[in-house]
Amino acid sequence: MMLLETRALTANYGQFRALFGVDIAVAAGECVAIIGANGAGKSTLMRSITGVIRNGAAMVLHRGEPIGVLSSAEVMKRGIAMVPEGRKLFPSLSVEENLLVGGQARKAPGPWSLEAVYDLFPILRERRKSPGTALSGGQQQMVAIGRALMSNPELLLCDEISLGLAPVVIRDIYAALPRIRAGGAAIVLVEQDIGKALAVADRVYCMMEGRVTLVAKAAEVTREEIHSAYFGVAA
Amino acid sequence: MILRLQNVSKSFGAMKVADRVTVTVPRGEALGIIGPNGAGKSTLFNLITGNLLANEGRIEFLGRDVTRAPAMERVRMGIGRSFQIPQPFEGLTVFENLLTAAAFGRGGREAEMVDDCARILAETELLSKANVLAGSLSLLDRKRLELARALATGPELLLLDEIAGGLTEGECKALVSTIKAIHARGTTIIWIEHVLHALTSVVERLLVLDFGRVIGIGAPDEIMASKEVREIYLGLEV
Amino acid sequence: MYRLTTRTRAGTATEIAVLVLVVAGLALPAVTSRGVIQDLFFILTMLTLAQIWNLLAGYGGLVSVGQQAFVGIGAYAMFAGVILLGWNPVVAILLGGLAALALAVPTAFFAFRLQGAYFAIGTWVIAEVMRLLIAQWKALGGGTGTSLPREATSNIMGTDAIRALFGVREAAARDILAYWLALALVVAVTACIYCLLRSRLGLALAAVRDNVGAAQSVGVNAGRLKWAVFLIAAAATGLTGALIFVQTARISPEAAFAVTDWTAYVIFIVVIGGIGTIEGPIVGVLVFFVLRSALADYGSWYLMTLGLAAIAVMLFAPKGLWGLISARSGLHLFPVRRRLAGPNIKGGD
Amino acid sequence: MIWLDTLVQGILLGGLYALFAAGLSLVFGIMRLVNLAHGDLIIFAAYLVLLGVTLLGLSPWVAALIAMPAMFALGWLLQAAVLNRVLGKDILPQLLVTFGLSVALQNGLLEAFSADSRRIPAGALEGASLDLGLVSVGVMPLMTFASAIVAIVALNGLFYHTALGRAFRATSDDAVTAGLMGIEPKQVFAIATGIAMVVVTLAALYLGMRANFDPSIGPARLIYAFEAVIIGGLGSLWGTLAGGIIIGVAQTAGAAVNPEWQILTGHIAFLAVMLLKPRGLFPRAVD
Amino acid sequence: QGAKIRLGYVSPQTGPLAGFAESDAYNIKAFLASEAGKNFDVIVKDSQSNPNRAAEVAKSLIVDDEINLMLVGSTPENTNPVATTCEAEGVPVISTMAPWQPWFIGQQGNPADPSSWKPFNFAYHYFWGLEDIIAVYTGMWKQLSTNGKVGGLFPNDADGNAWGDARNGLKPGLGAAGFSLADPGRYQNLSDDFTAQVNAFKAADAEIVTGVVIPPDFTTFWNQARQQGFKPKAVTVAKAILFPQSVETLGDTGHNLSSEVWWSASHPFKSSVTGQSSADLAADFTVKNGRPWTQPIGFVHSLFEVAANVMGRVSDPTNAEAIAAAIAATDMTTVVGKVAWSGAGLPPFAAKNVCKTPLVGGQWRKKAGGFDLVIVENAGAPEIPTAGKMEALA
Ligand SMILES: Nc1ncnc2c1ncn2[C@@H]1O[C@H](COP(=O)(O)OP(=O)(O)OP(=O)(O)O)[C@@H](O)[C@H]1O
Ligand SMILES: Nc1ncnc2c1ncn2[C@@H]1O[C@H](COP(=O)(O)OP(=O)(O)OP(=O)(O)O)[C@@H](O)[C@H]1O
Ligand SMILES: [Mg+2]
Ligand SMILES: [Mg+2]
Repeated sequence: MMLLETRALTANYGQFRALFGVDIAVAAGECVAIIGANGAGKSTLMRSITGVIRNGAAMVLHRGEPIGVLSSAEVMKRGIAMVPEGRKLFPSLSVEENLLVGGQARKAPGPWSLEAVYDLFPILRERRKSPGTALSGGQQQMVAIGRALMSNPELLLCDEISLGLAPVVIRDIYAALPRIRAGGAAIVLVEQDIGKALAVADRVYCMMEGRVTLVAKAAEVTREEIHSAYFGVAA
Repeated sequence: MILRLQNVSKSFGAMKVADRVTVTVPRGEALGIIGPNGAGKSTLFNLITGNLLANEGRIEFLGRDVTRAPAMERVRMGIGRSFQIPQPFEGLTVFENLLTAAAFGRGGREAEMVDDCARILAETELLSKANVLAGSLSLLDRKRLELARALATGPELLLLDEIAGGLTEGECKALVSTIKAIHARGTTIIWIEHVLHALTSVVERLLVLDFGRVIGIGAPDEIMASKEVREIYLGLEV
Repeated sequence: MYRLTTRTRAGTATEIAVLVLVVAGLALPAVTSRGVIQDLFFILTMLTLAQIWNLLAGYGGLVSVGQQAFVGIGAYAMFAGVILLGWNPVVAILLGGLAALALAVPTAFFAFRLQGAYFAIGTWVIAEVMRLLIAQWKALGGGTGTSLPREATSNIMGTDAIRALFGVREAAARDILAYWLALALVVAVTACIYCLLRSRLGLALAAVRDNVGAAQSVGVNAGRLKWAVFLIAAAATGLTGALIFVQTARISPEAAFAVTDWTAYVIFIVVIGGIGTIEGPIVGVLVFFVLRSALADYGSWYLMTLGLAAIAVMLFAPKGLWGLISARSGLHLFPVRRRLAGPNIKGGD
Repeated sequence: MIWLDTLVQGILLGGLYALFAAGLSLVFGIMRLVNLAHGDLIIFAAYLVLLGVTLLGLSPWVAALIAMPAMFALGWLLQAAVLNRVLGKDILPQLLVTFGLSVALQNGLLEAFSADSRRIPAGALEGASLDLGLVSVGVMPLMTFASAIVAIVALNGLFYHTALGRAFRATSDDAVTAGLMGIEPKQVFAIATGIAMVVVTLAALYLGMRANFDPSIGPARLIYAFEAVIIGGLGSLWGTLAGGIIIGVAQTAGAAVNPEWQILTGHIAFLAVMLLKPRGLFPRAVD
Repeated sequence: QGAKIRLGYVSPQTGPLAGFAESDAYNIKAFLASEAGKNFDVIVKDSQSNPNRAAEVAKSLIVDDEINLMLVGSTPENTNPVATTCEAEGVPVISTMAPWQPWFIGQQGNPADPSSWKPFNFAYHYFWGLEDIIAVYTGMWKQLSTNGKVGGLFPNDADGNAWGDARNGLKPGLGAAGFSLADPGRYQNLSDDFTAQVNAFKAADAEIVTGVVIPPDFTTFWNQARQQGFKPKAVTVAKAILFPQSVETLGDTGHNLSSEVWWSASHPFKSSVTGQSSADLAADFTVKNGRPWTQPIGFVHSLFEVAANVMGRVSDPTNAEAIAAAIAATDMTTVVGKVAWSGAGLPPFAAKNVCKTPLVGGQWRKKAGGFDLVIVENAGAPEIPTAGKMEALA
């Protein structure tokens, strides 16, 4: 049984439809990349899974159980944590409080704790008292990841964690991913940086205009395939 | 010279998103802008249109200093723009969206604008949807509407932000020929686009932006040949 | 080859119906009792206030809780015109509009610095300040309030003609005059708003309401638009306030600056009826009037029901009653949509 | 001498306003809810305390202690059943619903308790005073002020040093992202309103002991409470206290010049602060 | 005879003034059940203590219910809008329970300009005036030994402006009687702080406090005065301590507060309609309603007495002018005393429309389970017996 599945998932913003029947599947412990151009619907897919946008019950399945109508909080308590696009730290909370808030609703056993997160991103330990928004973009991204880890999720959804960051910082953040996988969590990585994504993912989905246009093993996919799935035109 | 930026800088907090950008655009040119996500391309547009005000530097349009001028004034002077994330007036119809842009962007009476709006709608293939609420359009039509509305303001300088992203090959071709036609009429165009082949088939120069800095400007072939640009831009090993 | 139309069959029918209603309304005093005329005066003036507030909040996005400032200042200016300057009350009504306009300028200057809830509370405080200041104006009775002198009320312009025309007593003639003025005002205000919505400014208002940033990027001056709407609304509210108090003939700061009467009930009418439509306030005022007449003799139960009705409508029909009706039927009595008519266009004609 | 007295009495009055405003500040700060029924809820709580005193023969303090959980439950229910459905960027639904609630409450109380002026008896405390040499201050106003501080310290403690407080602040910053952290914003809001109602009960106790109340006087105090909250800055409880004191001192100072100016100067102080700092004295980072 | 005579009655049945209306139902029922009342219909409308609403319902009574005579009482907030409406409509109105100055002057276009004041054709009022208040209050204070310095609490409302008026209010009269008035200025009702007044009274060395204060404000003032160490010898105020319930909210500190008394259970007058004495009326009310008697009971009752008397003297109840003339010609004794618009004791401008009823002074005395209103001053109306002497506050 898959850890997470979407079946013919559709999503609307008002009258505007952003997803047209998306099917993806993630197995336990797996790392899946989702790529696609701006506006392809990647973030919408993440929001639909986590209940920010509600759907038909059976459109999202967690271990075979329908969770499409659950609230974000209920989805999260089932062990699906998200690092939202744009990091979305709580500005009135300090770094440490941002981390704590991530772990306060779901208390599951697992490798992640405040200390473990600080070990993963040592810079955060130094800045623990500063307000979350006073950090650099990369540090903020670390807090956002750490915050999601605090609940010891089975599945971690990461939406564009390299967006707007310097290459060195991106490298640091990507370096943390194997350690997170080693902790047992499956990862869904939404990325526009195709190279980075393919380097860490087992499988890749490419989206365009609200549809999945390519599913492939990361190791086997060719540049041409990606290019045509990504832009809708041949390279 | 239609547009001149001199050492234009903009920061959000500690993050510099435009870093002493200097560029001059001659009248009638088509200039392409590329750069990775978050490089500051859209921000540059916002600075040119007045949606954001620069922290430093000077912006001249048609020889006038517009660094501090509000957005609506710049529209009337002839700077039209599209938004990367389409921002139609959802409660208005497609036609009304254009009419608003025409009436206020050029400052004319509605009745005089009707034929012009209809022509633009035909050109952007929205004519059949003229009376449909903009809020119910598909992504493709929203992007068309962005272009159409920008055109309706009667721009001398047209700023296009990723209007080809996510189009099919056929749609993309049609779009390119539309933009070529607009360019051929003498409108100066600055176009941000990730779909390179579409971009390069129109523009005469390419500008590459990374971390708010101009890291290259020149003929498309030269720019695309640069290894640095290819790496930064696609992130793919070439 | 292409044409712009706003005309619809429902719209034309409405225009004819309104014309007929207005003519009938003008002739009404000949056939009906004073009670009906007074009820209609109440309905018409509340409708005027509601249409104005709807322009302000529904189209202009300015949720003001301080409109009583303009009702009050208009009414007091009218009283000042009559008592201190010896003007005829009907003429002094115009003074009410002017005074409200004058007050609107500093109010807007202050309140436009504030957003959302702050704007609402800020306007409310300004109205309170006006109430307290007016309560210091001893020549108009201070906190006690004052009445229109009888010489003034007894020879209001035109009442003699009305007395002769309908063969009624002076007080009834005054009511008829006030009613006609209210009818004229509501028609004028609604027509102005309708025309405004069908003009360039209507497009600009809709654009700003949908997306300020994009509106500015096509050349709409959002700031000036807000000013225009606020000033127009203030002046019209001042006129209405002055007219209401010509009919009441008595004023006090509490009555003239009552937040409940001139703003809360008006919001109730607009929102119950359906905000952002011209039809909404009309529906709303009818509901309000029916509730009031049916329940007014039950004292506190009336107001309790009113309060609960407001909650219920907001929870179950957030777009108001007209919202429900037009969603079901697609009906628009006052169409403002511009349609492009011509070859290859759907829904043009 | 007189000026010192005016200042001291103004500060004490500010304590009362801050106490009125603390609950509002919580609700306004956390969920941007403009609660026009706040004043009437205070009056409602005052009647509840009065019932405890007259029917059960309790001391006012005990009666208030018993009323607090009842008010918490009421606030929780109100938020869960009604107010949660009108939260959002558009403030109109909130205005209308809370105005409806205010009217309904006022008239419900009128039916139940008539228009008579009532008072929570506080015995000798009412006139008791403390001679501080230069000025003589009432024990009751002092207690009111102290309670305002205690309430604010307690709320601040809750806010900044507990998991619940963290959840409040996170939800207030960004309800959607808080949901992703496993926090149900609607539940958090219901609890917040419940807590606000506990503070309201405290305010009601002092309101009822210091002066008469009847069902109609709620709205008159509401505007001061809003002013205090806005002057202080959204979500800052100490700011609310500062706001209350500014209004209180402005009022007593205005009255010392001429009683006609008392309430007016309070409002003018508010307008002046808004003109200089449109987001209040201590605005927080976001919005 | 055919149709009954229709009386309109506007009263504040809800809202802050509702105390005045608590005996409405009782009195109207008794009136309609009496011999004199059987020719009448009484149509009651609630003003919700709101002057706007009062004017509105008055209009509706006139227009929709086509009443023949309007009755109204209970403070200028209620009487003035109704009387103004009636005057403008040409409908006769009998009004009471507001001192005549705020009633008469308050309805003039420009209260500040006496030369512009005009009498009314249809509006008639009976109650007492500020000159009576001055006589009664100074009479009470003279029973104590004080320094003659008085502090005044006058809000910016109809009553407060009339009482505090430098020319027509309390000040000149108190001066003539040997008292000096310190008046810090008009305050707004429902103020939360009276420090300024307390300081002003202390500075003026006042030993007496007077004024016309609404109950919540009086409580606030009285508490703050004691907290801030201000201890006057006499507090004689109107409105705030009108009702026993208001005094009870003050607890022990209500003891020996004093006020004017316009009607009491010990007034030696009888109802012309039911024949009850004042004592009977008060007792009957208490029995039927389980509440203590209050001053408005007598006056609400008397309104219907006067109405019955007036309408008994007109042949055509639809002739407004005739009714107005009949009101002007009234000369009768009611449960609140003699009512006759003879102009006695009034300045010329008010002589036509105002009639004065007797006024005495009383002090609240704490007794087991409540307070008693004891009459301590009757110089202006010796027919009303006193039951004690004025006592200084502890
Ligand atoms: N709140 C919203 N309201 C209306 N439309 C939205 C909203 N959020 C996203 N959209 C639209 O939905 C489509 C899909 O957006 P989404 O954010 O999922 O794309 P994405 O693939 O994550 O893009 P990006 O790379 O820019 O993050 C886009 O056309 C976008 O404009
Ligand atoms: N109003 C704002 N406040 C704070 N940061 C902003 C704001 N607007 C943009 N940014 C940040 O500035 C940086 C540049 O953004 P910009 O939108 O200009 O990038 P871009 O080059 O257009 O990227 P893309 O290709 O994704 O559209 C990003 O990191 C973005 O998050
Ligand atoms: Mg995204
Ligand atoms: Mg961009």
